[in-house]
Amino acid sequence: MIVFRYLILLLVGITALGVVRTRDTTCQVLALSFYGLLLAVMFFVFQAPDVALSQIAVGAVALPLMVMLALARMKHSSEQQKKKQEAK
Amino acid sequence: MITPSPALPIAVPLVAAAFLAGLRKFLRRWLADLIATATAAANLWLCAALLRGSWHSNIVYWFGNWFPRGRIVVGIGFEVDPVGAGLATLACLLTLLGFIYSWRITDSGRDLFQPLMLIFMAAMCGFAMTADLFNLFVFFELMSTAAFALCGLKTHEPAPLQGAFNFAVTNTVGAFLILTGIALVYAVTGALNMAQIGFLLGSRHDLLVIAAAAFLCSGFLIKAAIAPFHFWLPDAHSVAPTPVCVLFSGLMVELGAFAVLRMTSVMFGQSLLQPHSAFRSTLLLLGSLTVVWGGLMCFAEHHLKRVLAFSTISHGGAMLLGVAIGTPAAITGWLTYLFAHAMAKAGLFFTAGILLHRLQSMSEPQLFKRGRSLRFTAALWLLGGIALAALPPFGLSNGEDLIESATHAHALHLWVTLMFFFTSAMTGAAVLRVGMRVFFGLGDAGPADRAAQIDEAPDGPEEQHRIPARMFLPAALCIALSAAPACIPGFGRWFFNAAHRFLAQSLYIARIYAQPTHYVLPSAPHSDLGSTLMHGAIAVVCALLLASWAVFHLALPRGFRGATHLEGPMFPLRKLQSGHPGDYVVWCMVGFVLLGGCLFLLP
Amino acid sequence: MSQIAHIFPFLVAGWVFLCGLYGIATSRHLVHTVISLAVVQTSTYVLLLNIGFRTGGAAPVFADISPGITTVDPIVQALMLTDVVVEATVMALLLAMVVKAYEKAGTLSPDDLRLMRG
Amino acid sequence: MSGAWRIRIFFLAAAGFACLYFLAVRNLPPWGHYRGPYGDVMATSSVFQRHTTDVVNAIDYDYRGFDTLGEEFILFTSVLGVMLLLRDPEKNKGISRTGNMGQATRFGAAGSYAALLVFGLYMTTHGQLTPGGGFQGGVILATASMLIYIAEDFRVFKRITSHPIVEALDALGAAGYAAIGLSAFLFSAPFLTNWMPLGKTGDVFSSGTIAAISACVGLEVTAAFLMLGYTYLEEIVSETGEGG
Repeated sequence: MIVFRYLILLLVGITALGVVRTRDTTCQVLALSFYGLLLAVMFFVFQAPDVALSQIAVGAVALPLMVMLALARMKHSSEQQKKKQEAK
Repeated sequence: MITPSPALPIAVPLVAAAFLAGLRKFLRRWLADLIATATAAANLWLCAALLRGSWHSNIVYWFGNWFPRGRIVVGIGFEVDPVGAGLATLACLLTLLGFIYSWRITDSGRDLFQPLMLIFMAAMCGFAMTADLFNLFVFFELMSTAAFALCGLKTHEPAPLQGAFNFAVTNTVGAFLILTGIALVYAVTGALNMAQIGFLLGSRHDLLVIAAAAFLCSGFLIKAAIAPFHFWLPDAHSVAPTPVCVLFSGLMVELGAFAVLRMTSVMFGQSLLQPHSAFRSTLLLLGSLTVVWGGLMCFAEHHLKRVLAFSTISHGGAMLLGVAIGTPAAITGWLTYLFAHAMAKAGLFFTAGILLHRLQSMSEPQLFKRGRSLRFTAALWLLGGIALAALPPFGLSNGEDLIESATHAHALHLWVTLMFFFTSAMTGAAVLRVGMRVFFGLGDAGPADRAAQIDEAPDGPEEQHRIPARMFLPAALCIALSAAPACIPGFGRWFFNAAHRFLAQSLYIARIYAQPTHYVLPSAPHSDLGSTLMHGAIAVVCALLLASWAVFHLALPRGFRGATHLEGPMFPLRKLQSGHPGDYVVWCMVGFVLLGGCLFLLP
Repeated sequence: MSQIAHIFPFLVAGWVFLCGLYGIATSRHLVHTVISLAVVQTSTYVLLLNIGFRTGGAAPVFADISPGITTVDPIVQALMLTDVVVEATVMALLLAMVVKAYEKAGTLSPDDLRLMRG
Repeated sequence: MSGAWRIRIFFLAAAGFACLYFLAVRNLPPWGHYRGPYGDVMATSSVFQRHTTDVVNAIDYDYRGFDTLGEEFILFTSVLGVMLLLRDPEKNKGISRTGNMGQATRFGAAGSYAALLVFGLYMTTHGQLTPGGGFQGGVILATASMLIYIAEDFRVFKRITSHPIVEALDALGAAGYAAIGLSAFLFSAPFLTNWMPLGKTGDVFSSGTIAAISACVGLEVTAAFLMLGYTYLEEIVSETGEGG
């Protein structure tokens, strides 16, 4: 169990670096989602079920979803602008 | 008069804010304004009553009826002391004036302006009164979040968003620094109540305590805009609506220094402050850096709100010097200075708002000569400038005098005097220079740099040809109140009592545990009017000279035209103000390492 | 070695903090900046969780265990729980700023957005 | 500052940060040896004092409920901020045409919607007993309605999420928490005192105001996340004419 905990901590450290080193935003959202899930697993393993639940809800689902929505909206608005320019 | 529950100044505005926000589609504008103004007024009354009630001993209040069990604090407590209650009162007063100023004007927020302001006010009140470390963090976050939202109130231009973004990123990093500090403190004490932590830490002075203090202090110093943590402030101020600027400059920034002092005096009173001088020297160092940096940049800017923002930074540094010295007399001076500065700065921001309202610009070159018909506005602006230059009877002079008199060592006394002189002269000069150009049309229009061209949508819907009295009223009242500490005789004694109680760690801890306290107020220090007058007069004369130098420098012989250099876009400090969030965060880290390193290495 | 083992989780928290700051400092995309800030925040979770951890402690839920058994610290968990809320919402606010800035200025690189310079 | 200089200064500062942090952490109690006492007092007393079995929720909604009030208003404020920045009343008109998703996707989404709805409600109401509570339940409830969007029924999604009632419910949840806190004044007790009958440990209606507060938080979080989701989708959903 102890070894498992150390391993998961190590994994968290590596994934955190991975998340910030990912430069492509869409990949980064996936990485963030994975990182959120990893943290949730860590919370379960460290005896924090309450926090783990909210971490799954927020860190692994809601936050990446929000980033995706924001990206979608930005893509959409840039397409709109292109259309407008073409129309002109 | 009964003392109200300290929970009310938090709960009432929050409920009102939720009400206004939830029903915003159904409420008329005047009704929303009325509710918001009435709430702010009621809160002002509540806080004033608390201030009165806390006069003889601190009010302790346990939320959820959770009293401490033995030495262990179970719930969240408020301990209302005169300083906390006084700051809360000031927050309510400034919010109320902001509502009066923006009565049916500031409309770009689609009716979200009032609820956000009310939440901001509630957060400041809670921040000033809480005795719980994590609760302090929660109110810090609430205050920040409301501030970020208020900063993005004007979404017509791209600049506001960028300013708000930089503000949000740096302050959020600050919040995480604070949280890390809280975690470290919690790890060694197993407590979150500041009094209990102070009791448990005792005189423990090891690397952990120092690092925790460094984390906590640098987080709050980001909010206090102390160099090199200050980069966010001008960006945020130059884009926020006028009443929001008033709250930012008048109080939010000062609350950062307040939190540093509250934490260090209650939690680290014996471990960090008493036997060691490293903390004091570090704050003196950072404060002096801030004074110089802010003063130079203040003089170099040509966007009215940025001028005022940098002057806030410089004055914030000067106030940190008072915090660093930390004797009761110095803290009395700090309080006087804080009050007078808040009032003077609020008055100046309101006046700048009037200019924006009337002339639709905040840029000095664009406003050149255009304010010549605005006599009353000119008078307010110039009086504000003189108040910043700390001429008696404006309260800043009393504050300066008290802080200076609290330094006994000769070298330190000279240094602090010099610093105060610098901040007064530079900020006064910048404000007077703007006044000379805008209201009197003297000299030339001044160089147009990039920051001066930040456009700002005016608070009102369209160009106004007359200025309503409700805009003048807050400005005039603020300028008048900034002279109150000197003119009303009771003020000095009040501030001294408040400062003395604020610093008494044992008193604070004893009240939390409901132990009897014996408290004898020592006699208040007297300030010497003659020397104050002389200092103020010299500062104002220097400010006038500097301002005239800047305005008339083209008429001077070639060798004396240095002002162009100082004012011009090539000024090296300006390059650091890059507008890049990455830069700002890196500077915050540098500040943290500087602070922590000094605490580690200095004796 | 055992000393390192005793502080390893705390070091991980510090490492995550620095990783996030590194992300902000090197960011070339504003959404990337926001995500890096979220990473900085997670370091506080890791730190808080490990500070309250107790080897062999049970989770502080007494639905199926009897009161009186050794548990890990519930306080840090409560603090983290509220902290998670802050993360989600502050990030939402920051993302909204990014979206709006993009719609107004048409760029997402912090290098191009320097209206505030000087 | 140019990029290269920023990174150089960053690494210098990071080295300093790492030193400070390492030296500090060496003095912490070793990992796995939390010393208390605050948490232990809570863990041992909350079942008896508050008839809750989930200590974390007892702390969040009772012992340290005032913090949670603040946090809830942080949520409230930032949702206001997001709406302030992104909602455009002009655009709130039409609804875009929907592409047809396969029938199976629709059916699956509707099924998961019902399941998530039940799960979210369960979590919101059982916070005092098992892990979970208003906050987690609220997020799940709000995510559930995102499934309506995935099922491509924009009309229903828009009708549900853009209504002023959602805003009013959001405010109601936030104000409700404060109102429960204020209601203690009726019994001349301090703010947020748990005055309701505590009930039997393990019962859904146990633990007094904790359950009520949890419900308020659930309401607010659901409404808040619905509004967040809609605000981002508004532009895409509310295309007039040619869009989609």
